[in-house]
Amino acid sequence: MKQLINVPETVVADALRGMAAAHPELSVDVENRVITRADAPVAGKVALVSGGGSGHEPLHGGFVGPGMLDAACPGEVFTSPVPDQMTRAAAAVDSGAGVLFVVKNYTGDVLNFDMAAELAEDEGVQVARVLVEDDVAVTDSTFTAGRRGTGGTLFVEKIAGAAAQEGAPLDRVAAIARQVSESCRSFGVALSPCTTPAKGSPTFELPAGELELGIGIHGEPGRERRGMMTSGEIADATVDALLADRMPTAPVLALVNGMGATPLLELYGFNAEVQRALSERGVVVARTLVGNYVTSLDMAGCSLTLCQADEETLRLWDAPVRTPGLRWGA
Amino acid sequence: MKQLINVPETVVADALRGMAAAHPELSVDVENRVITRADAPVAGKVALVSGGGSGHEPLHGGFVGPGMLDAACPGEVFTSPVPDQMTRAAAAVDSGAGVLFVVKNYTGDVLNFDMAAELAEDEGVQVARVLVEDDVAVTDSTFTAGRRGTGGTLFVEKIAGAAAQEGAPLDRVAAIARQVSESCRSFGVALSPCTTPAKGSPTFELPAGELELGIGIHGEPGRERRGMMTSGEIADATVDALLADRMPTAPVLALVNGMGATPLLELYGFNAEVQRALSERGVVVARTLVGNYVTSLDMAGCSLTLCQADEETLRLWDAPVRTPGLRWGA
Amino acid sequence: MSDRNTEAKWDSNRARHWMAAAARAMTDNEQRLTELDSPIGDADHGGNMRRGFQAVTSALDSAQEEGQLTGPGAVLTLAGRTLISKVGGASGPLYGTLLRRVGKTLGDEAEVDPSVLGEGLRAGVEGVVKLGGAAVGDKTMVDALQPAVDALESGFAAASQAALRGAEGTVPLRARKGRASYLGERSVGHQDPGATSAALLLGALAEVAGDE
Amino acid sequence: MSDRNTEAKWDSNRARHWMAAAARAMTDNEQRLTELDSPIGDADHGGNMRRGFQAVTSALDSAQEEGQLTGPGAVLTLAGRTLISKVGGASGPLYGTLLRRVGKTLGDEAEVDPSVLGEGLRAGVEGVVKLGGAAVGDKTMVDALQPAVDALESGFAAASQAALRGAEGTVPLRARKGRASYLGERSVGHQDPGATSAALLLGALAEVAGDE
Ligand SMILES: Nc1ncnc2c1ncn2[C@@H]1O[C@H](COP(=O)(O)OP(=O)(O)O)[C@@H](O)[C@H]1O
Ligand SMILES: Nc1ncnc2c1ncn2[C@@H]1O[C@H](COP(=O)(O)OP(=O)(O)O)[C@@H](O)[C@H]1O
Ligand SMILES: [Mg+2]
Ligand SMILES: [Mg+2]
Ligand SMILES: [Mg+2]
Ligand SMILES: [Mg+2]
Repeated sequence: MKQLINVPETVVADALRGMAAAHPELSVDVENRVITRADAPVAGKVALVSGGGSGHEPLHGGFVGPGMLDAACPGEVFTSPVPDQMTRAAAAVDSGAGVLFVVKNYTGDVLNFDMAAELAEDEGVQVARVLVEDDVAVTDSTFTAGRRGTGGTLFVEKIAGAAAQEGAPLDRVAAIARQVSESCRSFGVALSPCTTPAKGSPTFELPAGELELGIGIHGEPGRERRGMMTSGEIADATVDALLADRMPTAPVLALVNGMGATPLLELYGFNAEVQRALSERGVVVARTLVGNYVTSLDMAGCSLTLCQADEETLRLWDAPVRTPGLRWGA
Repeated sequence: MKQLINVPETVVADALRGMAAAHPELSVDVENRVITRADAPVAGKVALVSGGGSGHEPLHGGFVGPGMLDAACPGEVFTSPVPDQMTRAAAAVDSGAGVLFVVKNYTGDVLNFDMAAELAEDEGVQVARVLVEDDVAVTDSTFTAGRRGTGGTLFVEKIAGAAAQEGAPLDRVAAIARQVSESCRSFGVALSPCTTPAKGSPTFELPAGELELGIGIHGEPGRERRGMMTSGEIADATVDALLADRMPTAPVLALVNGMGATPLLELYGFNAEVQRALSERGVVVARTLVGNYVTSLDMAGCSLTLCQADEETLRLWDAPVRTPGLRWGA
Repeated sequence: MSDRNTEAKWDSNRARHWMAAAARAMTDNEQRLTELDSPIGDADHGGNMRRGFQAVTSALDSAQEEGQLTGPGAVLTLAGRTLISKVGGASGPLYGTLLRRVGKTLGDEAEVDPSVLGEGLRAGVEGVVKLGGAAVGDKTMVDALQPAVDALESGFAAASQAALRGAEGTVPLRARKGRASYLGERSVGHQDPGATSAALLLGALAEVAGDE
Repeated sequence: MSDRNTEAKWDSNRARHWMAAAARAMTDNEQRLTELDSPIGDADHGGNMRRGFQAVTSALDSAQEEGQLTGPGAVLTLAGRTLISKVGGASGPLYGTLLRRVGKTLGDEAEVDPSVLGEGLRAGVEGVVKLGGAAVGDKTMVDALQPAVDALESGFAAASQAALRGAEGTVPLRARKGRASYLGERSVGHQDPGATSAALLLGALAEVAGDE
């Protein structure tokens, strides 16, 4: 795979320079790798800080803005950021109302955010943490690092972000974030692997006529390889995997997510099959978001996240959001 | 390349069903392949109708909504739609104030829209047409079908859409659309070819270590093949190609567009180099949009569109827009 | 292919057979047409032709059941209208115009002489040239259609042969119309897909003209 | 590798040589570590280690110039802090904690006996186990680190050998920690990248311990 880059070493810094140029409403510290709302800290508001390895754009930097994150910390490609970034971000966006760290459940992310939380608290910032662990492809959690955090992150950041925007205090924002996190389930499928700039070749081999079920978002292979399936068959397998783990009741939010290289045309077609599969199984979807939101570089494929909502979280989901990657409402 | 589809024959219909499920604010006629604003016709407002082959999503269906298009007509993949779709769309959205057809300059699109314009006028709809022909890679226009319409389409649809939303009459909306169209220049680069569902294999061969300069958005090869270049070198070549054709003066709008499979991380990095290349050549950019907007299925690569604006078009560009693919303002 | 029946009249059945033979030819050659449309186009010509002519045969079947096909003119006018409303792309309006013009020329007669059909074809190709603006040598379907109508004096088989030669003759040409023109010099060395499908259409005509 | 100098004291220079040798080993093996991290991880371990230890050597160079490296404890504490603040991922905090604990154990002394360094390593590995929660057999760096400190009684070369054997011993294991654990049974048959880099770190130690 060829890449639109200069050299692998500068990929993240180059992207941050490009983001800064495109988004005057953000403040991008290229040197220290912190993206914040230009108007941060927002007086009286609880601040949301997230971050993780790069390569999942628009997550997380593209979700910084009113109604969602106050800051994001991008690491190297697929490598969690370092504690210095997170403490710097927390200090920059804390208005005194405290900071919520939104952490995807990977060993590296957890360790680095935990260290950062300790350091930030030493500096007098009140910190709460929510762990996103929504990927049902990781079974036997006791024999693994636990479920990965994937598409559910978007729901946690959006809904908790809306609560913070409305002025909820830190413990309330954290409680909502945890409730949303517990209510999300995801499952992903790869039609092709991705290529990291540093490696320059695909992270695993996937021959023509085969796909991987249960992949993560870091180019890691999935749990099972199968012969090529139709969009309808993939939707059935995905929905079955999710509902076997948790049968949601109305209202349900759905994210039909592209892994990066799957055309929107195909993704919408997949959504049609997802909706059919869900309605055949009695699941009524209240809101559906279709697009490339939690990606894995140039991987072709898709994931489905279902989030069991309630009237309150549905309202927070619908609340205005104004970020480069997600935008609606006034 | 593997595809997330059922069978090639139903790709467009499947995508329309998926769009309908995700976007209650749109009214999607799957059978007749017309996407309209659910609230159309909007009393007193000039209506904008566009369309073209599928495979360029979010263009055009994703640009239907307040402040942009009133209707879109998706053809088969890379095949312009048929006159019936356009006349049906025009009838559905015309409030009596007339309809502007936004047509990308391809033989098929021009012929079909022209036939539709005749038919619609027979039915009493007042129709104006704007042709988008912004691709500077097509030289010697007298010996070709003329410049292709590519990224500039987004500027025409957005800016003319804003004028219509403000209540401008048909001749004024058409005049603005033509002015914007004449002010746009685009140039595209492919790092990999795309695969149409019907063919199932890449539309042209592009070996490792080579790229194509001056490609269109239909998987057609470009004008020149070169050895692989860095993101900075591609930005220089692209900017040179555009400025050689027209040196814009402030204010300038820029679209740094992904062809579909290029990760946003790379696209932002490319934007950094584009901004550098432009500023080295004395071009000051007023607004930059980075993302996958005018795509070519799963092609990896990018295009740059520059649009010479003035105070009025800049204001219309900034005006609110609320569509699945482009959204800002109140 | 013999021209033994070239003197026989053309009625609505025979016109329908032409369209059915064309649909078979486009279906059988779908992949080839798409392959030709890949290096110098956008890889959709085979699908466009197959889809279009299949729509034509089902439209004709319905119209036949409803007794609307009173003559060859009605058949070809409906075929043209169907192509226009079902195909899209450059080829839909162009082939649609071609057949509609043929149909219009044939008028309401229940049957016509082959020479009238020939006249219709000349009018049809004129329509294509007027609509698309392509001349012979621009590497388009006109490079098959024009020689075909020029050879009509010698019968439909001769016209079909001329179309085939015309299609093959597009290989060394540099395109000046349609999508292939974007490639400039790089369009040289490839056969034009539209000229190829035009030869199939004329081949189907010769087949029906000669075999019945 | 001979242990002829294992009795020699460890001062700040010798500790810096260890870090420099580690940086060389990580740089030389960057591609290999990334390759190992591809089938059962996310293909970044080589870059993480190279980047991290290069940052360590430049941090040490600056601190040396400013006269801050008063003993081996200061060197290793700074090395650990640098890894934590420059690497990220799972390996950054884990290796950072390892070296910081070693440094803390060595304290402010200008030089220490090899046995104190050994003590430090034991504390460091304890820190890794506490932070990451992995036990021997979970297919992580602990599978190289734990046997290494268990073999320390027999010297640094023996520890390095044990680390190497431990890394190779991860091949048949099924991962229970880190990214590879997501693969379940499919993680079997691959050598753990972190165990491999741990063996490199111990190898660098043995090299410096034996050669000076
Ligand atoms: N202006 C024109 N006049 C005549 N024929 C044309 C013209 N433009 C294109 N064609 C024909 O149309 C063919 C392409 O048809 P098709 O692939 O179905 O449509 P599109 O080019 O829109 O994808 C070309 O091979 C050429 O023969
Ligand atoms: N919980 C843990 N305890 C000890 N070592 C671990 C743990 N999790 C991961 N590792 C080690 O870290 C290595 C991966 O490091 P690296 O690739 O740099 O980070 P990441 O997994 O975040 O991409 C693994 O090969 C393993 O040896
Ligand atoms: Mg990693
Ligand atoms: Mg086409
Ligand atoms: Mg074509
Ligand atoms: Mg890794």
